[in-house]
Amino acid sequence: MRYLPKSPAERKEMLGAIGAKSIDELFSSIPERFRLREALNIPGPYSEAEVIQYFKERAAENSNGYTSFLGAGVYNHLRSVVTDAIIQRGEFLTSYTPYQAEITQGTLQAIFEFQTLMCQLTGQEVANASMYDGSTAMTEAVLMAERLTGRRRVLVARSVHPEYREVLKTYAKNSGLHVEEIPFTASGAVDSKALQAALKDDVAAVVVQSPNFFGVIETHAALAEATHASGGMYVVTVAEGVSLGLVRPPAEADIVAMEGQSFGLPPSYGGPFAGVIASRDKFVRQMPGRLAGQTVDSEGQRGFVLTLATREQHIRREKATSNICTNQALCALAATVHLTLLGKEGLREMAEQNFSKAQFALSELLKIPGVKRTFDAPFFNEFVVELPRSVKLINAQLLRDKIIGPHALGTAYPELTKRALVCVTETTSRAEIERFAGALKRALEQPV
Amino acid sequence: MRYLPKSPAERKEMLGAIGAKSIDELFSSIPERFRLREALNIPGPYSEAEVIQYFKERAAENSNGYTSFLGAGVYNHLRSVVTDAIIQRGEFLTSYTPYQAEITQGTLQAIFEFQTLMCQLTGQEVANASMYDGSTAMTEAVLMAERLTGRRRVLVARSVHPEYREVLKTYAKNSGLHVEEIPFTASGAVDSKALQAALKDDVAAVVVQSPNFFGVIETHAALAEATHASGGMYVVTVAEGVSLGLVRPPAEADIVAMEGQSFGLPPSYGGPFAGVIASRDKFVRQMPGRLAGQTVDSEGQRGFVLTLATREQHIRREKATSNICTNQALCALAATVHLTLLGKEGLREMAEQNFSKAQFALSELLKIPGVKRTFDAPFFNEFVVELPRSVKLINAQLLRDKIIGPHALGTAYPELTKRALVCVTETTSRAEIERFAGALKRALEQPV
Amino acid sequence: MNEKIKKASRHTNQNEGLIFEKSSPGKRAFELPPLDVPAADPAKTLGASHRREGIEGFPEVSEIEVLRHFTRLSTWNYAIDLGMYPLGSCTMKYNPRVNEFVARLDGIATEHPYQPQELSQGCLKILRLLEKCLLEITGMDAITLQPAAGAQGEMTGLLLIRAYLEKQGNPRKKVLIPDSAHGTNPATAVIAGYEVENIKSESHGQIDVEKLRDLVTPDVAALMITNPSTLGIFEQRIPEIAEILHAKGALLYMDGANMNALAGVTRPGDLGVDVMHLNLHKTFSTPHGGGGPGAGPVAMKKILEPFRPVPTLVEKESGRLALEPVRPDSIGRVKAFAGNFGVLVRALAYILAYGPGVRQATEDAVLNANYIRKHLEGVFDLPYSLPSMHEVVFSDALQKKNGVNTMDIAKRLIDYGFHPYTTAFPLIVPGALMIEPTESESKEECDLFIAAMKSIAEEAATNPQIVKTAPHTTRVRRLDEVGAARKPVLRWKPVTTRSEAAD
Amino acid sequence: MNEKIKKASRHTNQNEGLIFEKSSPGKRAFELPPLDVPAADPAKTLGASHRREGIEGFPEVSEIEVLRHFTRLSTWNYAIDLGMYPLGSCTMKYNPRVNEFVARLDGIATEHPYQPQELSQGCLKILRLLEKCLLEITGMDAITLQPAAGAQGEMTGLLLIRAYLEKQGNPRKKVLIPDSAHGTNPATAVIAGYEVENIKSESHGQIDVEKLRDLVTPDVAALMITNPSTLGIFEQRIPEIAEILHAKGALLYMDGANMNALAGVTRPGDLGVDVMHLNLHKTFSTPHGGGGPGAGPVAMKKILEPFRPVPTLVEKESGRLALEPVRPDSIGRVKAFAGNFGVLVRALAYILAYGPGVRQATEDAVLNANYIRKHLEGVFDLPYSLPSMHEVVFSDALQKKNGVNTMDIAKRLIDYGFHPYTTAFPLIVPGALMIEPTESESKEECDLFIAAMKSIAEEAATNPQIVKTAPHTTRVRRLDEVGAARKPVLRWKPVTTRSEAAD
Ligand SMILES: Cc1ncc(COP(=O)(O)O)c(C=O)c1O
Ligand SMILES: Cc1ncc(COP(=O)(O)O)c(C=O)c1O
Repeated sequence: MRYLPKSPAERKEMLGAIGAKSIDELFSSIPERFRLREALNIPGPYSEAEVIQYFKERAAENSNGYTSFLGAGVYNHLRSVVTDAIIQRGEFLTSYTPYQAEITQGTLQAIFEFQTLMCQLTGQEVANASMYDGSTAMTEAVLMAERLTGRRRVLVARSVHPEYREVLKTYAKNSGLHVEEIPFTASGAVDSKALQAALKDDVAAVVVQSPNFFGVIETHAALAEATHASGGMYVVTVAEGVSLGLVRPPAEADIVAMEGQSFGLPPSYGGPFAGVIASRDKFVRQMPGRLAGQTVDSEGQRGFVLTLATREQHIRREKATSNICTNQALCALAATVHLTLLGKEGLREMAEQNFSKAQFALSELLKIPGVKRTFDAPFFNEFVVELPRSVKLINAQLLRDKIIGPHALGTAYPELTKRALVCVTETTSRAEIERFAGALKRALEQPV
Repeated sequence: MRYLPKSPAERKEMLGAIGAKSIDELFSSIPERFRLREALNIPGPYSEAEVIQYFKERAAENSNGYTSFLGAGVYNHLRSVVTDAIIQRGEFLTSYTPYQAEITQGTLQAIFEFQTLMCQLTGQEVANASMYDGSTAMTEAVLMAERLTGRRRVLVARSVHPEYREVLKTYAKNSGLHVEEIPFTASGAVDSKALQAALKDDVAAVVVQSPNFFGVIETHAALAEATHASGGMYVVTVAEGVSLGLVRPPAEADIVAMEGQSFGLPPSYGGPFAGVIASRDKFVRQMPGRLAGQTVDSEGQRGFVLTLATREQHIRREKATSNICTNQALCALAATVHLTLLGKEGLREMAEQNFSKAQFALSELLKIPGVKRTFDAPFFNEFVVELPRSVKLINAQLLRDKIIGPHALGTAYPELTKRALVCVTETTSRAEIERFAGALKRALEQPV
Repeated sequence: MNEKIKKASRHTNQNEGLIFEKSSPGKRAFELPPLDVPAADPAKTLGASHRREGIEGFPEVSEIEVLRHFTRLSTWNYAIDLGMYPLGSCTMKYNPRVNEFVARLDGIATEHPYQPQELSQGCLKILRLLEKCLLEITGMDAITLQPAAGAQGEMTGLLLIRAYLEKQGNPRKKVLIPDSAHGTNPATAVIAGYEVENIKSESHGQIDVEKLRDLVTPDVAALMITNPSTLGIFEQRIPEIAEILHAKGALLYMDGANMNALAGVTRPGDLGVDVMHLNLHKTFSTPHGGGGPGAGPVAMKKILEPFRPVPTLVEKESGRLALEPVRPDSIGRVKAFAGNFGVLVRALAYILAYGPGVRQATEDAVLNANYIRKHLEGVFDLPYSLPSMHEVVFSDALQKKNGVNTMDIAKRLIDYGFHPYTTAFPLIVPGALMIEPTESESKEECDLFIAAMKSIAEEAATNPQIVKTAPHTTRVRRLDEVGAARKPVLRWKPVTTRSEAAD
Repeated sequence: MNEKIKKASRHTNQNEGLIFEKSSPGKRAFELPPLDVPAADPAKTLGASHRREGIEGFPEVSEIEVLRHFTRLSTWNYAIDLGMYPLGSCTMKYNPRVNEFVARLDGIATEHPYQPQELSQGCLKILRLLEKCLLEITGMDAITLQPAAGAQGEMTGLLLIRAYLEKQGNPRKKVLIPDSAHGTNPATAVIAGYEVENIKSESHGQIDVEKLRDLVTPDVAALMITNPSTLGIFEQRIPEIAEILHAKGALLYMDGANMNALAGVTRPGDLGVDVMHLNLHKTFSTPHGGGGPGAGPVAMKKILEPFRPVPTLVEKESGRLALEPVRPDSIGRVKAFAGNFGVLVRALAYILAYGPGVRQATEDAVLNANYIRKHLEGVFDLPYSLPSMHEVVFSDALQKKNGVNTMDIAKRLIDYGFHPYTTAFPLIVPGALMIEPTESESKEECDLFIAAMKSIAEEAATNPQIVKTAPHTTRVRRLDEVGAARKPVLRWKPVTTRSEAAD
């Protein structure tokens, strides 16, 4: 087999050196009756060409050739080939978690740079080396708040990504957390009155997403103030990181949980992405996940190491801040390279293009009879429109025009049937937006 | 501009250090009236995304989706992604010619391995680091023979690739070489009688290709003997290197000129490929091109250097064996990686698959009424068939079936009108061969 | 340089500062196509209160500087592509390049999790085939591919057990975990809402079955076992262990991190395991990438199937595949979307390349481990002598006498051109040397490793100082970890680093 | 390690033997899909006489061994991706990764030169646009993209001149070449059937125009000039030189290797040049790849157009593009097929990224060269003091006094983390230090280079031995080139190397 660096002769020689008659002898500790007699029933062996052919055939069964207006937590953004060239270097791709600092300074310095970039973006003081994704980052942020406050009630805005909320509930169930949801107003933002009413001195955390699931940008000041007044922690989750190139960072937050997919990671049917938790220096010892820190070697040169490991499972076991071990390092590296490429100007320009294109798309769609804007609060690159008919039916029609229509909100939000979440990024051309508007218009003109 | 690592401030600072008021001052030695006033009229600047889009649009105007039966000097063979992963490592891709051995041992050892592989394949004693391609390698082989024999008549088999012969003529014209062509027999091989007749003691080289342009495998022994008897050098050119996995190497040759495209290099519309010259140790000092040699460093460790440079233009100038400087190093590296991946078994198996598939294709085509085999000599993965009609017209019809038909021989060989050169490799599936045969049958059934 | 060091030399290597230290206003490494719609004015449309000024300190560099920066950094790393990685429990094996290629194909990397399922059949078929392959390899009945890594797989598994027991009326209180377990096991149990009861291994490093009988009380929900154990030893009495648990209504969880010792040879499902996770970034070769991403699918017996996380992959009568978002008894989602799809793609590519031949990989892995054990036995202390499977665990007992501990030996291995083995655990072996070569190492590489270990053992006896101060050949020497933790510097800040850069 | 060396450190680096030394029968790194047609028996169908047995000594290794072998080798190289490459005359600039990406696209890398031209319009449009861009940059009338490199471009250019003169009745005998020229110039002239007459530069390193008047006799076919010259100095009187030649019916060939000093600023065509080549692997950033592939397009004035090599690219009235294989007066083919297409693709990608902005690249290149010159003037001897364009040439005259020559300084640069500059020529500068930074180097990198050169100059004065024995930090030290040439070992052979491997 091409991956195995042994010839039959070498296997024999090694068995001989061990003093075993056959390879089976090495498996003698497995009770005879449990050892497989027949070969496993799985396809293969495939040559490299056959492996490629299999996946090209699968790829052809997907959405190639369609224009998509989906966002809802996974965004299409420009990616540079440079990012991919870097993360495919074997020295990064095939290196282990950098526990042995002397031969992993490359990974360690890159993590340190990632942590810095995340702090700069979120306006926080400290960020970790990555979490699985935005949903688990948000969940771990809540658990962190629980540890810090010793409280168990959690108020989550209903405008937080539905799947993020589901994950939080899965984790909460058994850690004795009580999760309650805060409604949104007619403008699409968190209902601060409802929040006020729900806030008591037993609230560990208030969780808000911005831009929220509807694309609406939340106003943190008041919400944070109210939360802090009740002694709770204000947790902000960001699913569309590019917004931070244009929108004020959640500086009021005690903890920020961000999804890094927008920073150079392909949609890849939902993963792998890179979550991150950013917070205040004073909370760092309750932070989950790995942290790279700057230090010096025995000769005084600057170097980096994984640090504050006493928070982690491999040291603290059942007393660890989290059970996370393997995280999303290579995705975090991709984000680091991508953001470094974009830089100050590039990120701002990308964010502004998203903003302008979304504004343009909205105005185009509002020209269509029967299409209404649902929320009037400011938004970034996503917005909700109301259609005169079932979004699912309309999307089915759009497919004929090779258009993947906006995300239907009815399933996650029964009160928002006939509402669709439209996403437009810098990758969506004006022509595509106009084609979409035209197709939608035609679809609506058709008799039901 | 994204490729330029300078900020406006840094440019100012550097100008200041130089003591120049403006950048124009640095160009003052260019007479004023010759300095361009307007910007160049060329498209751009393009962002990375626009560059990619431009080439994707061009790619879409090419032959994507067609099945091809073309060979004729450029062959479709399986390539491993490993090869591409290696040659895209910056340390190989962006390194210069290894004149500074201490920091280019990687390239040097790889060249040494390439030279070894080429010797093993061709049955020769020494091979160089690469020539531009097969056509110039063959031409330089003839010039080498001229230097070694001091003679000026060259006999080239007409069954040598037509473009190779054209290149030879271009070079010959001004080096006072007289090139004559030796016809081929009804079996498609070199006409040894004609060769005998043409051979005199003024012949520098006899040039034979095997497998020849018609795919026919030449029998070297007699040809070489006759050549040597007249004191000439027997030069063999190989355009389809994979054949050497199955066919006896031209051990009788004094010089072998090979095209390496079949060893992991994509067709790429005709280049870049990698030519190579292999020969006898005793002739090495008349060899063109670079050579890597093994040596030791001042501490006795094994290392590699470019050697015998006194043959080359940068030392010998007008007395050099050739003017070649930059060659095709990265292509030679790709061939080295590719052949190392294939290995002894892989190369043989690939060659055998080519052979079997070509045999199968021939038998399928011969089932079609009106299709005749032109030459009866043994062949490797290409063969010539005679069609009842103009090959061009038939190929035009095949295009409708998304098939790129065989190469029409009529242009290069007026005596071979209605003859087509069919190529089949391991990448051609049985289904494609059968589809081709079916389409050809239909095409021939149509009334003219 | 030491004559004994055959595998590595020292070579010139580029220095490189932090990217922030190369920043200069106006440089850029990325350009966008021109905006093709009217530019909206954020100040107006967004509102000044929401608008952000440029991000202070964000890098401004050119493309070549970025490429060089990260290329230089990469040359400071050790990696599988460079040599053997004998990290016990981590299964650092060859990561085939074709897996990277297929994961990046248009139509694979480009797919959106919310696109219509009729346009996602390719993705869903990939998930389905991977499920089938993993079920065949583990001998289980059902599986979820959602967990992002082993630790999340453990949590998913324990939540399945909890849901199952709850359904029976009582989730129970405790999870039993052997003292040899990996740190994630106890950490996970707590997140799943269980108390951890650590159980001592018996003298051979195996589960003490007799003791276990008493420990499995009515409030024990499950036993988390690693098989082969982190000592690299197969738990011989695992079927009996399963029976004991089942008799008391408790379940058996198996940490599948060591499946590389079993794949194709025996199946946890047949051994009585109720639920287990797999680390695709170990056994199934997805690249470790400096710490992830990975994937931790959880395979289970029928009884646990109703509780699988949503969405679940189902085959419609039409033959169409679909992800079903709601199931009554599901434990819910453990992660957004359908798992680390790109990682799952790589794992399937790996499995298809081997087919039933995965058994050969397992055999070679065990062969390498035993070959190394054979040559190092005696040179290093072997605290547990039962047959080794895919890894072998020595201790530094012999070298301790000269004041040389496992970490010193590990660091010295770096000078010999190797990545160290695992030193952090198993905790039941003080000063552990946990060595897992995997099947990816040639005899040549194993022999070089053995020679290096013997040479270091000799140094430990004759010249301990050189071992205790290792590594000597790296661009940085041992780093001050205590200082790093005492006064954490976890991000670059403009002022401080400028001055640093100066001095 | 020397405090002054800021740019590099030493780090552990993997050793690696020859791939042939890892071979063992039965290992393989590549598998083919199963044969789907009946297997033909070569012995029968091919004939035993043609059949070959397995290739003796051919490698038998696995995929991971191949990947590691070449990855390890690669880490022994210096490269643009790692740092500055101040090789004069070589224009080692940044090679954008996107160019590699587009050259590998399906529909680009996959195209066959003989496929129908109606299925090749994409390729032909690429060639056409590149032709147009290069003509605009050079100010010429016609161009051929066929030559594979600069040297072949030179030959093509001289053959064009020869054909043109022949058409006029007399090809003439001689080509004039300044003593500062690159070695390919004279070597090429000979291949084109001309005698070389070397002409001495005047005291400032420029063409001696007065002398030239006498030298241009009726049997002079052309003057090959490099502009800027290999001294990095612009030939100010080039228009006059052209006139002199034209007056005598001779033509002016320009070696365009140094176009990086002129692109966007001035155009050879406007200066009176009749024909020139470009090195796309220099000025237009296609990667040097350890010695190619490159491309050497030749641009020419109208009078030479009829003689262009075939095939020539033409625009059909239909707007369709076509390659025409025959033209009556063509010099013929210089290479099979349509040039190094993949290289041409990369060059066009590079040009499109800059657009008219190529001028900025030229300005930065000249800025860097002058910045370095300014700081090193006085530290090193500057034999020719006319203004520098894209490169500056010093001599080792000052260091020679202490027995340190340019090669020693070059080797010492390696210890300082830099690739050496060019030492081999121009021959008119004994002990030349030919330094071309290109536009790709940041001020930071230039400053480090300047500091290194100053520090070495100081060492040459205070501690010459350390310079003369450099490099000290590389995995191998200076290699025995004399021995290599005296007893050439140009390939691995089973016996010899086995024993070597042993000792
Ligand atoms: C035995 C064992 N269990 C669990 C884990 C945790 O898996 P992951 O790192 O994928 O979360 C590991 C990984 O180090 C392990 O070795
Ligand atoms: C001035 C000059 N002319 C000609 C050449 C030859 O070009 P190539 O190496 O592409 O054949 C070079 C390249 O080194 C050069 O520097």
